[in-house]
Amino acid sequence: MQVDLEKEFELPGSAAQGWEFLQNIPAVASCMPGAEITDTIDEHNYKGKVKMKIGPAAMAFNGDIVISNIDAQKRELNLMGKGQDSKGSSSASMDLTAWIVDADGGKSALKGNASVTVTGKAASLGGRMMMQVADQILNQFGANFADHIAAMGAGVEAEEAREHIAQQPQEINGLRFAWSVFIGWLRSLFGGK
Amino acid sequence: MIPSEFEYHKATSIQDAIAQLGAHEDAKLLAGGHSLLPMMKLRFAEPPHLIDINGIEELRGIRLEGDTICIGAMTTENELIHSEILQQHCPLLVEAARLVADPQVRNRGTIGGDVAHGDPGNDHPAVMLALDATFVLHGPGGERQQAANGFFLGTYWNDLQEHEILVELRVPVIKKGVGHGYSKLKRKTGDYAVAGSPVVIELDGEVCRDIRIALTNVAPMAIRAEAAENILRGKVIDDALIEQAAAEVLAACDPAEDLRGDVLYKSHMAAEMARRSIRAALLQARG
Amino acid sequence: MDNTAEVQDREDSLKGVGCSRKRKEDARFVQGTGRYTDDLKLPGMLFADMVRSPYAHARIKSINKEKALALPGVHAVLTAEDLKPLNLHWMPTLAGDVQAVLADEKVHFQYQEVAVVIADDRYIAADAIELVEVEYEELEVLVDAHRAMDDDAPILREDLVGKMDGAHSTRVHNNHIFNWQAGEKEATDRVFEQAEVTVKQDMYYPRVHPCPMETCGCVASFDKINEHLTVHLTSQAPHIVRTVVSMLSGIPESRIRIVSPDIGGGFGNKVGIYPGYVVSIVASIVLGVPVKWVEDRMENISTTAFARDYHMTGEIAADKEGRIKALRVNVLADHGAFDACADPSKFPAGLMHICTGSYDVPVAHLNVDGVYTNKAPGGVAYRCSFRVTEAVYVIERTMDVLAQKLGIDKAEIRRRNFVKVEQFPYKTCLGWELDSGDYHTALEKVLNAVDYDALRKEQQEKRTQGELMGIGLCTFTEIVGAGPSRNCDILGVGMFDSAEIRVHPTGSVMARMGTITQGQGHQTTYAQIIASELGISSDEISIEEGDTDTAPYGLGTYGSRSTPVGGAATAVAARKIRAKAQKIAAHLLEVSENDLEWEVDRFKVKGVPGQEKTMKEVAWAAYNNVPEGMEPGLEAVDYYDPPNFTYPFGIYLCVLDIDKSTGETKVRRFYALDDCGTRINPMIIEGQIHGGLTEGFAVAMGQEMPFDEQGNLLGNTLMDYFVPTFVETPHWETDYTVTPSPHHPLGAKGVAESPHVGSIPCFTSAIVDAFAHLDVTHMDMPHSAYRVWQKVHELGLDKRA
Amino acid sequence: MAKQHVSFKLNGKQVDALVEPRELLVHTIRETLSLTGTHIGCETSHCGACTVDLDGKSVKSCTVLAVQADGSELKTVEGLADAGGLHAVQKAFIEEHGLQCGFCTPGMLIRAYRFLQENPNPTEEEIRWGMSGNLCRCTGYQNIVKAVQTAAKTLQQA
Repeated sequence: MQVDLEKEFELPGSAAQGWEFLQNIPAVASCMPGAEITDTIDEHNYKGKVKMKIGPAAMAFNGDIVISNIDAQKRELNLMGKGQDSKGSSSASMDLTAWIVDADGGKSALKGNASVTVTGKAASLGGRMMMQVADQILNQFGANFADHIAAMGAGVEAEEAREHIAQQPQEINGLRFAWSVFIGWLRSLFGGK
Repeated sequence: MIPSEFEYHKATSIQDAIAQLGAHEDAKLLAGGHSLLPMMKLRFAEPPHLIDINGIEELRGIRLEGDTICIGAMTTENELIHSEILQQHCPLLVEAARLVADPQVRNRGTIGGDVAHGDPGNDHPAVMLALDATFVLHGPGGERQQAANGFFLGTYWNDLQEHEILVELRVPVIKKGVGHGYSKLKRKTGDYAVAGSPVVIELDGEVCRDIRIALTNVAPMAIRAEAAENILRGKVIDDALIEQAAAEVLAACDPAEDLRGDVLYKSHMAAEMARRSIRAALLQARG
Repeated sequence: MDNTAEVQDREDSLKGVGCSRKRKEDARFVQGTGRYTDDLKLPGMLFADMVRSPYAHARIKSINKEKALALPGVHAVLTAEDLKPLNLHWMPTLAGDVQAVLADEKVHFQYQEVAVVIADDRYIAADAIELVEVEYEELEVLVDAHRAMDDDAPILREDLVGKMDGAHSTRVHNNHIFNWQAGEKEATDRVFEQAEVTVKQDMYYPRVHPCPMETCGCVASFDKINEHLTVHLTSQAPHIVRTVVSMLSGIPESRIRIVSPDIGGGFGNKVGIYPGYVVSIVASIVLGVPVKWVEDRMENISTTAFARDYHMTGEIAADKEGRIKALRVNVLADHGAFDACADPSKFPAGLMHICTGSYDVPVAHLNVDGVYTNKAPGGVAYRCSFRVTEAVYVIERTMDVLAQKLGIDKAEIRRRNFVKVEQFPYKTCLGWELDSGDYHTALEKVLNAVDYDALRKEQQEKRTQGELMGIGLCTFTEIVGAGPSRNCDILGVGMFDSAEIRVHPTGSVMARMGTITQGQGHQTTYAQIIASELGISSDEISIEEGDTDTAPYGLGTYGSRSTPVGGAATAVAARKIRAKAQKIAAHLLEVSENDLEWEVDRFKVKGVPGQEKTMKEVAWAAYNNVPEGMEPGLEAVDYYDPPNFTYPFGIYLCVLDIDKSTGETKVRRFYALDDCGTRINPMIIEGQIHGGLTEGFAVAMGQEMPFDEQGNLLGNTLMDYFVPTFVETPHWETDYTVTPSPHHPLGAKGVAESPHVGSIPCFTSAIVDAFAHLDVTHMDMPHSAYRVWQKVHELGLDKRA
Repeated sequence: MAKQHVSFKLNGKQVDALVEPRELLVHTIRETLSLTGTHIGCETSHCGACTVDLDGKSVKSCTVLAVQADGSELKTVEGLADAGGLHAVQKAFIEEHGLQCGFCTPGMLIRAYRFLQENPNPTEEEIRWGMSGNLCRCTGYQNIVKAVQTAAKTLQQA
């Protein structure tokens, strides 16, 4: 089962800041809720794990991440992540192309095309939810990513962002997620797009 | 299909349940179990602790308080169906409960579990939106009330805070001049809805004073079709307006494609269910 | 003297052939004392559970069992590596291919068995399978049968690379299994070139699953001291299982006992031999204790014996009056990862060449190519006799298309093409000999019963109002009772069947058959046959089946073969007994046996009233007073090799209404007329027809096994896989005619599968008929609301003013 | 995991069992208490083969934990017949040929038994709705509907 998602997140910093952060793979990975890099093999190859909790459901994936392409010119990066659920009954992979573009007012945006593939029990049974859940996860990823960019700056916003980062959960979690979306909503009210 | 190991705890009171949720990491409440246990048997859910709230009497029962019907979260679907209070004052809920799953499951499945579980296919979240219900939530910090509108945030994701329990659902009595409709399309008995739509209409003479159109299983969570409601609110509803509203319902849908249908089909079915429910609600409101 | 009434009373008291006798088996089933495989609990019994692949196509890089073995209560974890020294990591299939018992270096379909865990109980086993660590390398997946023989298609069966000599034909591609043809290609093509009218229709018969209420399972128990293996398993063919197990294990057949206990429905799902059986047997032999394996529902739907998955093209050449001049059928058969079809050995696509149907077709050609894909193996007849459902589907659909093209009513075009009653026995151009039939009479009976003309008129009116009403018609001929050993065998064993009858001194009877009931009521109906033949009340006749230690060798129950073959064996064995009884009676009455005549339950001396011996009296005498030179006792065995198949037929008509706004279908009427020849137990026949129609309804209206591009099977629980409930299931109307089979000892033909075979094309016919005025000629199954609505939407019928 | 003691009344008899918290009621009934009339068909609460009567209500015992049945009153198919012989629903299923392979039958019977107490005089449509939690692959339901109607008549006359 495969779903393709297109996403765009506003970043509260310059494109240069965004690109700088995007190349820090372990840091970027940590924006993915519940994900972490457990082993850096070289600058293109990593091992990592993802723990997902969606409502009552919980899954843990161990896998490999390969950075297949970094294009500084385009500020674009291609990442392939592949993992198998620790019980061996499901597997998931993500082929992600992410790039940073300039936006008005010295700000920037993170854009991404992700193709998520799931096999095994999760695909047979979870298909009904998959698109929505993947979407929710990526939204949280975007919010976390933006926090990191904001945290590079100074002032109250940066302080807040650093606080969010510190609070970021180790897995996907509805409650925390609600918080991050709430913050996103506040930003959209006061951020003055 | 065997669940993973867990510790089982019986809660004796709401306070006890909250305390136990706090005491055991990653604990889950066991209500009727017909959403949670299948997930546990498939090992998608592996809570290390289950807190059984079936023995808590204060979570059961349906009572009338003025113009409000108070429904204990552990009230089963069949209890909803057979409640005289509901039959008389809120038949929409009876109608909806009748279309949930099958007779055996309705003996175990609870309204609170259905609302709190977070599956967009569950029926009661949309019903609660249409009824403009209020949820009574108890947590470590005490009691709070939350409107149904705003409670449902995404797939398996709602406004229930950590260690909080949904205790009671409060719905207003359906009065004269208020009509309701409930339409649901499903592939077969026991399946989730392809699309469902509960509708409540309040008439002032022939004019629609207020209307709530809610939708099941056509978005990450139960939603209100507000743009459709806005078309009808304040107007004398006729066929042409219903068609305009149905078009807005269609536009409001964001369903996931699965074996029940693709985005197009599900959206069209949501529109059709809304259309049918609006007509039924109108008929009833007009008396 | 009212002699007739007295004779009639005696006849009635036998509860023999033709009687709606209540079922003998029900007493235990209604009290919860049926004995199904999972009910069996043996001392020291362990439980087996499978580690399965999440991938449809992948190389296994490593398997680590240590964590699983460390779990308390786990006794063993077996992989292909462990089975290799025993040469049991692969097993032969019924179709001449081999199948991996446990994935050997590669997995070929999602949920394939990769390792088996043997543990104290099913709870520990379920925990342990998650602890077996398997590392996979994903490979390109092939799920589209049409792509299987492309140059760049991934090669699935590396074990067969270069072996282009297949079990049934030369293989032309590494993913090719066989090419099989019947009929005359050139002659058929010539007719098509010159025909006044030709029609051609592509159709896909989706992969479906028989999904009996009880899943597959077994309890294997090896007695090390006596080197004796007992396996209780849910098999529709226990004797064949014994033969295969013996061939695989080297244990002599005489020291293997296979017992099919009560079976919770089969429908074809329980014909095959599955890895679960093999590993349970191996584990029991290795560990010396009984081992149970029982599938869960997801495993059942995902891995054990699917059905259909045929991509078919039907073509008819005809004249302008709609008379068929030639038939051409092309099939692409998706057999999954291993060719494990349960068909008679010589027929890789079953009895598909019955596809000329009920019609007088001068010439025809059938071409079938079988291919491998990354899907589960199996290919069983889901309540039909070896691909007959597919054959009936393709001819009935194509007939409808022809009728539509010529503007001839679909009942009329069938009338014009039916084999006429005087043409029987009728030799079809593809080689079968239809034994008997009267299609015209049956058709008229149905059309009159439903008032066909009025229905067509109503449909016309509905159409002018923009409503969608469909009338479906299916006039099918089946081929059942496999089969004559000259053309039917399984693994070289001829497809005869058997009965062994013993009449005890007091005149009660014990009989055993080589078939095995799965709900068909054999305990009841076989007794009725014996009752009528021997004049002993069926209540005094006990029937036993399914235990290979006691029952005579038989090929089992599937393909509606119990009555045509097992029932014939029973009748013939009973007749052998009656022949001996007649000699004894003559001896007792001191007359020549030719002076005796048979009346219900006794031999009478012709023309001498009062001079008679009842069968009971003869039975007693058989044990103490037989003619000189005759051995005592009264029993007989018959192995019946049928001279021909039997050809039940039916006329089905369906009326339905479609809700344009949702695509939902309401079946308003379904009228099923069946002719299965002599009717042994009308109550049971009707029950079988209800069940078959309901399964046909399920297939036509909702069942499918969809795979995504990664080879994930979507929908393998009863949430998604459509098994209709009380609410969705229509009300059935049944009717019958009786055209006995001329070659069957009782004239009976078999019935249980007709309603499935006949109803499926009937539903499609009705659905398409609802859109026929809009030039729609075919719609693929399943006709779920979703799919029907898509057609409504495509045609713009849901547009609102 | 430590086992827990549960005690309930099964077909009128008080029984005790030691169960893991995760043990499903259907397994306790079938394996520990050796009443194998209650069957397992789908394990996801769709087929109803595992239906038992729990405190006067039909439930699917594949989706109830044994610990949840502690202190309850249970009836299975084995408890339907009494000293007077078969229950009316059992007789009616035989009479109307309401079963074939027999696998769904215990669940059907125990559901029909309860349904006829909930609705002693049902219409065909009510029967179809009231029995819709039980699947059968053999009968096409038509004769089961008849059997329930027949049983209803018998029970009304009694």
